[in-house]
Formats: sequence, structure tokens, C-alpha cells
Amino acid sequence: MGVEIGSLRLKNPVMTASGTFGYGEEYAPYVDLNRLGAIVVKGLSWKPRLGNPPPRIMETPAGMLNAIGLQNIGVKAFISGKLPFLRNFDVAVVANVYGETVEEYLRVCELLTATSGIHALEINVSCPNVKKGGVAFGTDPEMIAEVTGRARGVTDLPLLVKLSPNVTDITAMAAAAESGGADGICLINTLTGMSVDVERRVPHLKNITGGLSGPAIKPVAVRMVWEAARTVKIPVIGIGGIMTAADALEFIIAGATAVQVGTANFVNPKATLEILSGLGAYMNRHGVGSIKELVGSLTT
Amino acid sequence: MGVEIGSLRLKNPVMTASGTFGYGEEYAPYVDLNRLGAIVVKGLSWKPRLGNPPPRIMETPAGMLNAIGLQNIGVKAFISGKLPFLRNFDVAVVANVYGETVEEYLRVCELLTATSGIHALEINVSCPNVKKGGVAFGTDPEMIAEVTGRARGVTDLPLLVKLSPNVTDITAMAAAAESGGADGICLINTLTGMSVDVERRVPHLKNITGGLSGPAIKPVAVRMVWEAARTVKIPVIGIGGIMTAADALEFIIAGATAVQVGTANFVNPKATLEILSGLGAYMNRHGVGSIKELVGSLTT
Amino acid sequence: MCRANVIYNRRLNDRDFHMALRLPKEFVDPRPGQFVMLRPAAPEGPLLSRPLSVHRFTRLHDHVVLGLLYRVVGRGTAMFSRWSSGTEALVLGPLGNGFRIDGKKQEHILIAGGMGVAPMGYLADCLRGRNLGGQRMIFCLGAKSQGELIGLERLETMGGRLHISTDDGTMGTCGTVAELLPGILGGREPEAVELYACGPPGMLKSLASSLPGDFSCQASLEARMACGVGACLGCAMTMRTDGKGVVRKSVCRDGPVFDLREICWDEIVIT
Amino acid sequence: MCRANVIYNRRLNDRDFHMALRLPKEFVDPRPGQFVMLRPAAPEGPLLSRPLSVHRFTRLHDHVVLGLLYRVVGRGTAMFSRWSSGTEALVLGPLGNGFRIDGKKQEHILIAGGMGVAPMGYLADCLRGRNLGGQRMIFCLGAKSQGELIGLERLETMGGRLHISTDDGTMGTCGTVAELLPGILGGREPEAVELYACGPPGMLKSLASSLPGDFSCQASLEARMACGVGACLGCAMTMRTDGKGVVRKSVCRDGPVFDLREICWDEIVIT
Ligand SMILES: Cc1cc2nc3c(=O)[nH]c(=O)nc-3n(C[C@H](O)[C@H](O)[C@H](O)COP(=O)(O)OP(=O)(O)OC[C@H]3O[C@@H](n4cnc5c(N)ncnc54)[C@H](O)[C@@H]3O)c2cc1C
Ligand SMILES: Cc1cc2nc3c(=O)[nH]c(=O)nc-3n(C[C@H](O)[C@H](O)[C@H](O)COP(=O)(O)OP(=O)(O)OC[C@H]3O[C@@H](n4cnc5c(N)ncnc54)[C@H](O)[C@@H]3O)c2cc1C
Ligand SMILES: Cc1cc2nc3c(=O)[nH]c(=O)nc-3n(C[C@H](O)[C@H](O)[C@H](O)COP(=O)(O)O)c2cc1C
Ligand SMILES: Cc1cc2nc3c(=O)[nH]c(=O)nc-3n(C[C@H](O)[C@H](O)[C@H](O)COP(=O)(O)O)c2cc1C
Ligand code: FES
Ligand code: FES
Repeated sequence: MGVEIGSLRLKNPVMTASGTFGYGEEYAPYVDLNRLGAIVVKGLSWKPRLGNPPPRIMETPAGMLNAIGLQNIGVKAFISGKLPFLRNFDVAVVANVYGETVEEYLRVCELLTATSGIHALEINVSCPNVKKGGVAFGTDPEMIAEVTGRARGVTDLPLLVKLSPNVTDITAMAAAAESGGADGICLINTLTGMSVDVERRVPHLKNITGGLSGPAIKPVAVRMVWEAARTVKIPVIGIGGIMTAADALEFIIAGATAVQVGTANFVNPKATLEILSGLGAYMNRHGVGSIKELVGSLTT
Repeated sequence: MGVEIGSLRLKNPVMTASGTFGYGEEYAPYVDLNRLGAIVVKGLSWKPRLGNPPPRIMETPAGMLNAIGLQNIGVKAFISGKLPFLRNFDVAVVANVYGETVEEYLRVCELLTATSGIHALEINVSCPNVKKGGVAFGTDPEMIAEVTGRARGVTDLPLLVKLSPNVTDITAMAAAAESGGADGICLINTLTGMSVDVERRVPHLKNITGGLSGPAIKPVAVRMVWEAARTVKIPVIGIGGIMTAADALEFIIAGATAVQVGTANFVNPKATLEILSGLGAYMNRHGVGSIKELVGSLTT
Repeated sequence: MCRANVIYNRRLNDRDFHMALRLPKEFVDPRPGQFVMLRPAAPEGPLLSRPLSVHRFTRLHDHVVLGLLYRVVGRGTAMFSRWSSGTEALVLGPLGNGFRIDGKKQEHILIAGGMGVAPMGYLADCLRGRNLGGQRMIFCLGAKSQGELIGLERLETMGGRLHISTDDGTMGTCGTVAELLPGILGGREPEAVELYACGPPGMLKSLASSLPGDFSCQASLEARMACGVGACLGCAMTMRTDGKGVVRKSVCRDGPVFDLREICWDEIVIT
Repeated sequence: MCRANVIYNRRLNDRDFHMALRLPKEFVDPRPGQFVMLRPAAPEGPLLSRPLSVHRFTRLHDHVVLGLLYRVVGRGTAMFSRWSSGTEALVLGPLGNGFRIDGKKQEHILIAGGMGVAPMGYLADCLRGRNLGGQRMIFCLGAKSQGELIGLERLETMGGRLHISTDDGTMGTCGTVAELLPGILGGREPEAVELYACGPPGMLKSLASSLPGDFSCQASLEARMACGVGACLGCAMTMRTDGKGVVRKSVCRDGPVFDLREICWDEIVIT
């Protein structure tokens, strides 16, 4: 089940998605963290962030909107307070990195690179719920190439770039990240959406708009993974509405080397492990020896 | 309940969405067509089109993918074979217009303008399932402005432009349509998506990708309507996953002057009428005298 | 769209169920080969309704009873299998053009593969009901194995001859139902017999190729459907036209019954 | 996440239900004020689980019984109301930090507005179970009208004093439960009593403003939740810190019980 993304070796292709698995400890009572392909932690910024005012989430048909606004304890508190717990496990830890400016991205990357127990960085240029950085960077290929290239300059860790689906042409964004030196591309982050409380005539989210995740977005995500995987040579990591092994397989067959499971963790804390065993069962049933044989195996 | 879009007067804001209500006759056994705000017919091209090979549809979580590929009998057969039936009803008929080239759009517009019984044109620059025209035009503001402007030159019918959500910035597209002389903007058409048959490792749709519609896309649609309505002065018509009166109200409160009901017709042929009566009930309950009071009434 | 209530929902074997629905008397009498679109009344479950053939139909004093035969293959049919007596459902129909019944034919050969038996049950009822009893019915039933041969008891009481095949040979001839055909047709005149078929695309395709050129066959097709009424064009099938061209027809509105020879197999996915 | 079966699901009035679930014995004993995340085992219904407070809990030989009290307010709770004996559900929990019970207090005042009575039922059971019988329980119950005053019979058997208010005056004092408070607290010492409250945000806010400065109150809050375990940060509430700043806490993990005085009301939507 092992897969490689640049120099990052994962024991299996099932990762958790940033912001949906806390810092790992929240789900440790339910999931043997050692069994995961990787844990991607909540987005980290240089300084702690309060995030957006509540209400922050709302359910939608087969999905949910969130506007957390990257609430996090800051990279230093993460390293001192949360990382030690994760070091107890034999699992790849991927830090999701966010900055309001390119410089902030770089500072966070540098500090994490100097820290032991971090196995890869995931540059988040796709958060729709913050005013600066985030998706403002992620819709501009030049910015993506710049952030990626400069991050590449300050770290020798495997470098992933997480892209936004809120763009006309995902292949241009994927190519920009590749040209900047990324080892892999993660997609998709959430689609920007909105929901209205019609009785009170106010948005359900205080932030007005939020990011749409969950099964609702899966068809868009699979399509973007398929487009991106045909464009770049580096591995693509598929994200978006993966609830079951069959969902994960859609992404893998469309071209993803690995997948990240997000909203599904909320619905079923054991989702990652059930997906993992479902992948194994599928491989047995179809006589597939290595998961790599399935990557991009779509016949069109 | 009456609303105006340019010189188009609708007796109520509930329209059917193109491609989801056939040519009206298919649903006439279930719906009193006289009660609808408007009927938007299936996309019309100059020549008949065979559409895409099957399979053409697939269900997805709270949505469906379609790649019909604008199968239609051609504008002339429509006028001779389908329009006479619609003329029996006291309902606004809106023709959805498609062309592979700007010239084809114009020819269809001209012929429809010269025909009695057509109350408005809806320029479809957003079909994701055709190789030429469609979304290839709808992601480029200059093309949108050009198609709209030239259509404006050949018709005095109210002119609507139907936009694609597969863009980075919907406000730029909306502004382009407005600058081209549109009387109203319809959004959204479908999001491009894909779905994989993992047992057979083939796409569920022969066309590989298709357009995602239904409740799944509603949050994206509401967000785009809200963004567009704050950008342009012309009316915005909201479309995307409207199943109930509450859904329609989300769009109206976010800024839509009218709404179109698509996939919901498939699920419940009487959806439009139930939405209409639900709007009436809401207005009574909230003491709202005119639907126009609700348009854009969101407090943020 | 009318409200229906589950009367019973019986498991027949591992994956097949027989469900009876109570519907208001306004529901019009279906023609054989017609279908309904079924979904739950509760706002749960998959978005789209699922097409199911009319398997039985009884008109009573103040309501009608619709019988459906279905196989659990995915999310929608799995949900149906969880329904119990009293569950509320919504039914759109009857829909489509059913089988054409030609009273002048002397023999009616009903060919069903797997779940294809669903519409055949009602077709047999109608053939019998129209006093075509003097004419003969012949049933050709195929299934994976004996356990999946459903509706057998009922067909046995119909008085027609019964030919059976199973893929694994656990009952009747070992092989597919299409392989039975040449034996049955041998010696019969095309003008005197009418053939009706329903089953998986693979079976229909081999039927088409094993059908002698002068025989025609009415075949009920399946396609994924959204609307069921001809509005979405989602259920299109490619058909040959006389002029050697192709045309796309809607299975729901132009079908689901087509002349087997019309079908353009190149564009049909055989699973 | 454990599998549960509905034992019964009784309608109490127009929109309130009492459901008992059978759970495996591995389910750990909840503390009062804790909650569970509930969803159907069938892959239907809304995406996210719904948080419901533990209302009753009984440990039996080979299983446990969890009692829930809920009001139908939207899609999820409407679905719960359709469940019947035997329906399978999935339960995550018990979750959150419950009420702190201070054995040294002489009086325990339990204040519930509307559905706020759900956690109070279990809190009362626990207070009684911990042999705090010598100490007194006082219940303040508020509802829209008499018909919505639920759990009354049970609380009456608890032996505590009962104060009742209804918005429409159909039972007890006419007004809100917060208005009862000054009368009850009058003459009591802050050190001797413990206050616990649960109810709609509007009620908690007026409680906060009518609470004399030297009394504290443990309040159980509600927020929309996705994960229930502190992972999504979706249920954040803004809280005041000592240093006059604010901090965002997760209702599911840091709560749902907070000191009423900590809550920063500016950012709470009062419906
Ligand atoms: C006219 C007609 C009559 C039918 N009559 C019967 C019957 O009497 N008994 C019976 O068991 N089945 C019948 N079918 C097939 C039945 O509709 C499908 O098995 C069913 O829709 C599968 O739904 P699902 O959610 O369980 O499967 P999923 O595979 O989860 O469904 C996914 C989507 O594909 C569609 N789909 C999947 N398989 C088929 C199929 N074979 N045909 C059409 N759509 C499909 C579903 O409707 C749905 O939109 C009929 C189909 C048609 C078109
Ligand atoms: C810790 C906790 C304990 C609770 N205990 C109980 C209880 O014992 N009995 C009871 O009747 N209710 C209780 N509630 C409220 C209950 O969770 C909501 O009424 C329920 O989630 C509404 O779901 P719905 O689908 O019916 O409503 P919808 O309005 O359709 O739900 C839409 C979304 O909003 C959320 N939501 C809506 N109202 C609330 C609310 N008041 N609080 C939290 N989320 C909400 C839903 O969970 C869902 O995500 C509790 C809430 C919390 C946070
Ligand atoms: C509550 C929530 C918080 C999230 N926070 C982050 C984040 O901090 N950084 C990030 O890159 N993505 C974040 N995401 C996006 C997810 O990692 C993922 O890309 C997205 O949810 C789509 O996957 P899903 O449908 O499986 O949830 C968040 C998503 C949710 C729902
Ligand atoms: C089967 C199908 C066919 C469609 N055909 C057209 C079309 O011909 N022209 C067009 O402008 N939009 C077409 N659409 C898009 C719809 O009009 C509508 O914009 C979209 O489905 C979103 O609305 P909904 O979620 O309510 O369905 C089609 C949609 C579907 C599902
Ligand atoms: S299912 Fe819509 S046209 Fe046939
Ligand atoms: S519900 Fe996820 S953090 Fe509280």
C-alpha cells in the first residue's frame, strides 16, 4: 500500500485533511494513528489566530460550509504543545502552512523545517475564509509559483501545495506549483459557498461565505484531480468528499497517488481506517498487487 | 408576485431552467403551465444536434452529472413543432440559445426574434458538455461581452445571459454581460464534474466529464448570485439546486429577482408550483406585500 | 406523482424483493411494459427516483395495488429493501410506451433474463386477461442460478410452456436464455409469433445476434434516468434509422420497449 | 462510534420526543451535562450527526440504555422522530465536559428553559445518586406554555422544590424562567448554592444579566457542531478572559458547560 510523494514515503495512501483532524490527539481515542498514511494538521500561522466569529459552520445538502478562519495556536505553540504527542506515533506528520504574506509563509516553513518530527509541508494557498493570503494567492498562477518557489528555497522537506478549486483552470495552477518546485499537489480545498437563514434574512455564517466540503463536492474534485494529473508530472493528492473506499478509488483511478479524508472524519471518526481496509479488499478482489497500479488507471 | 427583467414581465419569479423541462409539453400533464413565471426551453442550436453518446447522466451525492451535449431538434423544428403548443398558454416563453460560433448564436437569435410567441432570449455561454461555444465562451469576459453585444444588435427581445460557475471571478463575467447590453444575468449553469465507475475503471459518463446540478451546488450558486447582484445593476436570476420555496428564498434574499428550477423538476414534477405556493405562504407569514421587497434583503 | 403506502415488502432471496404498494384509485391502469419512478416520501435517500417496471397491478374498489419486483444493486434499491409495511413512497407513472400486443399472433414468447422477469409478469397477466388464452404463451427464463429464478411459481400457473436456463446449470439448461431461442423458434413462422424480451444488455445483445433475420422482438431496455418523462434527455439510446443513420431516442418516452433490431449496440455499455 | 438500537421513541407533545436507545456495555457512563452525537446507521439522512444531551442513563447487565429528549426543529430531528423500535443508529460519545458537582454545596438550583430540561434530568439523577439527598435540589422550569413543560412528572418525584414559569401563563408564573431567579436567590448565600442552567441563548443571556454579581452559574451552551470532539473548530464560542481579552473555545470540547459570566454575548446569535 506504500506510496511516495517526492522523498516522502507513506505506508499507505490514506491521509487526513488539514483542519478536519485537529492536531491528531482529538481523534486518537478512535483511530490508531500508527495506521494512517499521514496526518495533516490544522493550518499553522506564525502568530496564533482567533479565527472568525461564530457561527462558523452550517450543514448543506451532502456537504457543509465552514468559515473557521484558520483559528490556530500558532506554529510555536504547535511545536511545543502538540507535536510531542504526535512524535509518539510512527506516522508521517504533514504541517499545513498559512501566511498573510509570502514572508509569513517562509517563516513558518523555516521554523518547521528546523523542527524534528515534521515529514512534509503543505502550503495552503487556498483557504477561502481569510482576507489575506489563502485563496487570494491560490487563484493567481504567478503567486502560486512565487510562494512555492520561495518555500522551496527555505526547506528541504517534501513540499506539497494545496490548491483551490475556485478557479477557471486548475491545470494552470497545478503547473505553476510544479514549476515552483513542489513535490506534490493537493486538491481540492473547499469551494466558496453561502447559505441564507431565510426566516431571519441573514447569512448562516457570520463570515457570510464559507468553504463547501463533503460528498457534494466530490464530482468537482475528481474532475480537477483528473485534469491536474494529466498536466503535471509530480504526484497529485486527491481531496474532496471522500467518505468510503469507493470514493478514494475514484480519485486514485482518476490519477491521485494518495488521498486526504476531511469531512468524513466528523461523520465517522473511523472513516480513514475503514477506507484503508476497503482499499485492501478492493485490491484483493481485483488482484491488484500494488496501489500504484491503480493510479491513473482510468480507461476513457 | 410579478417581477420585471428589462421589458420582460413575469407574473411570478418562478421559471423553469433550460434542459430540465423539455419543451414544456413533457410536464404539461403535471403542471398547469399558465401558472409558471416563465418556461425556459431546452437549448436551441441552428441545426439539430444528436448530443453526446450515452451514458449521459449519473447521480452523485445530492446532485447529478449530465452530459447531454445539447441534443435538440434545431431552432426551426422547435418553431414549427414545439412552439405552437406553448402558444396555447399564457406563459412567458424564453428560448435558450446556443451556437458553436458567434455567427450561429446570432442566426438563432434572429430567427427567434422574428417569431411570435418568444418572450425573451437566454444566451447560453456556459454549457460544459460541448467542445465549441458554451463554456469556452463563458469563461472569457471579452467573449461574453462580444456575444452579448452582437446578440443585442440583432434582437429587441429581452436578453438574458446565462453564466458558468466554472470561473475564478463571477463578477467579471456578470459585468461583461451587463456591458454587452444584457437585460438580466442567469446563474449558475452546472459545475464541471466527473464520476468514476471503480469496478470497471471507466468514467460513468461517456463524455468523461459532465455538469453537476442539484442541491449539492446550491451553496456555490447562492454565493455567486450574491456576488453578482452586488456588482451589476441589471436583474440577476438565481439557479442551482432549488428544490423548495426556502431554497428559492435564499437566492431572492441574496439578490435574485427571479429563480429557475432545474433538477427539482425531475424529482418532483410539481416542484415549481409547490415553490410558488411556498413563496406566497412565506410572504403572508412575514407580511411581505411584494416579492420585490425581498430581493437582496439580506442583512450582513 | 402520487402518494403510496407499502403494503408488504418481501425478501425473495439474497437480493431480490417483491413489494406491493397501495395507490389512490386515480392511478391509471398501466400497459404492460410500462414503468414507474419510485422514491421515498420522506426527504431522505438518493436525489433521483428509481425506475421500476410494473410487475403486477390490481384495481380494487377504492384503491389500486401495484406490485414491483426488484433487485438490490445500489443505494436506491438498498433503501427500498429497508421499507416496511406502512412506509410512504412517491410514485410517478405509469410511464413510457409498453409492449404492443398484436391480437392476431398465435404464440407469445416471453424472454426474461434475471430481473427482466419483472415486466414479463405483468405482460403475461395482460395477455391472459385479454382472452388471448387460446393463443399460447411460452416463457423463457434465465438466471445466474436456481436461487435467482424468481416468479417461477406464478408463471407455472399461467398455463404456458416454460423453458429455463441457468448460468451454472443448477436448473434447466446450462447457459444463457439467448441460447434457448434457436431451439424454440425452429419450425415457427415469423408472422405467427411475437417475441418480447427483457434482461441485462449483454443478454439482449446476444439475443439480437441469435435472432433469425425474419423474426422481430420487442425488447425493454434499461438506462439511467432522471425525469422519466422525456424532459432531461438523460436516458438516450442510439438507434439505427432506416437510412443507415443514427438517432438518439429517450428510453423513458420513446421506450422503454424498442424493436431489438433498431438498437445500435456500439454505444451500449455491456456490464 | 457505537451501534445503537431504538427501544422506543415516544411523542410527548406536538414537537417533543423521548427516545431510548440500547447501546453495548462498552459505552462508558456519562457525566451529567455530557452529550452524544447521533445519526442513523443507514446511509440516509443529513450528512452530520446531531448533538443531543444525555437525559437518562441506565446500566444493565449486558447493555446500557440511553434516554434522549429532543424537539423537532429541522431535518435531522424530524428524521429522528420517524424512527421506530428497532431502528439502528450510530452514537458517538459521551462527549464534552459536563457539569462540575461540588459536594460541599447545600443547594443545587437547576434552571431549564424549553428543551434545556434534557441535561437537567440526568443531572438531577446524578445529584440524587451521589447521595446528595441531604442537600436540596430546586428546579426552575420554563416553557412557552403548559403543553411544552416536559419532564415535569419525573422532576416532581425527585423531591426538590419546583418553580414553573410559562411565557403565556398557562402554568406557573407568567414570564420567563430567568425572572424567577431573583426571588429564589433572595436570602441565599453564594457559597451555599450551585446554579446550573440550560436553555435557549436568549434565556441564558437574560439569566446572565439577572444573576447577582456574587453568584456563579454553570451553563450548558448550544452551537452547531460537525465533529463533536474538538477537531473542526466549528462550534467556537467567544469567551472573555481575565485580561479583558477574548478567546474562542470549542463548545464540544471545552464545554458544553461554561461559567455563565465567561460568555461574550456580543457574538452570540439570539434567535
Ligand atoms: C424502464 C426501467 C424499468 C426497470 N425495471 C426494473 C425492475 O422492475 N426491477 C428491478 O430490479 N430493476 C429495474 N430496473 C433497473 C433499476 O432501475 C435499477 O436497478 C435501479 O435504478 C438501481 O438503483 P440503485 O440506486 O440501487 O443503484 P445505483 O447503481 O446506486 O444507482 C445509481 C444510478 O444509476 C441508475 N441505475 C443503476 N442501474 C441501473 C439500471 N440497470 N437501469 C437503469 N438505471 C440504473 C440508478 O437509477 C441511479 O440513478 C429498471 C430500469 C428501467 C430503466
Ligand atoms: C451540546 C448540545 C446538546 C444538545 N442537546 C439537545 C437535547 O438534548 N435535546 C434537543 O432537542 N436538542 C438538543 N440540542 C440542540 C440540537 O442539537 C438541535 O436542535 C439539532 O441539532 C437540530 O438539528 P435539525 O437537523 O433538526 O435542525 P436544522 O436546523 O435543520 O439543522 C441544521 C444544522 O444546524 C444545527 N443546529 C440547529 N439548531 C441547533 C441548536 N440549537 N444547537 C446546535 N446545533 C443546532 C444542526 O445540528 C445542523 O447542523 C443540543 C445541542 C448541543 C450543542
Ligand atoms: C472545518 C474545516 C476546516 C478546514 N481547515 C483547513 C485548513 O486549516 N487548511 C487547509 O488547507 N484546509 C482546510 N480545510 C479543507 C480540507 O482540508 C479539505 O480540503 C476540504 O474540506 C475538502 O475535503 P472534504 O470534502 O473531504 O472535507 C478545512 C475543511 C473543513 C471542513
Ligand atoms: C439534464 C440537464 C440538461 C440541461 N440542459 C441545459 C441547456 O440546454 N441549456 C442551459 O443553459 N442549461 C442547461 N442545463 C443547466 C440547467 O438549466 C441549470 O442551470 C442547472 O441544472 C442548475 O440548476 P439545478 O441545480 O436547479 O438543476 C441543464 C441541466 C440538466 C440537469
Ligand atoms: S429520463 Fe429524462 S428523458 Fe428519459
Ligand atoms: S464540533 Fe468540531 S470542534 Fe466542536
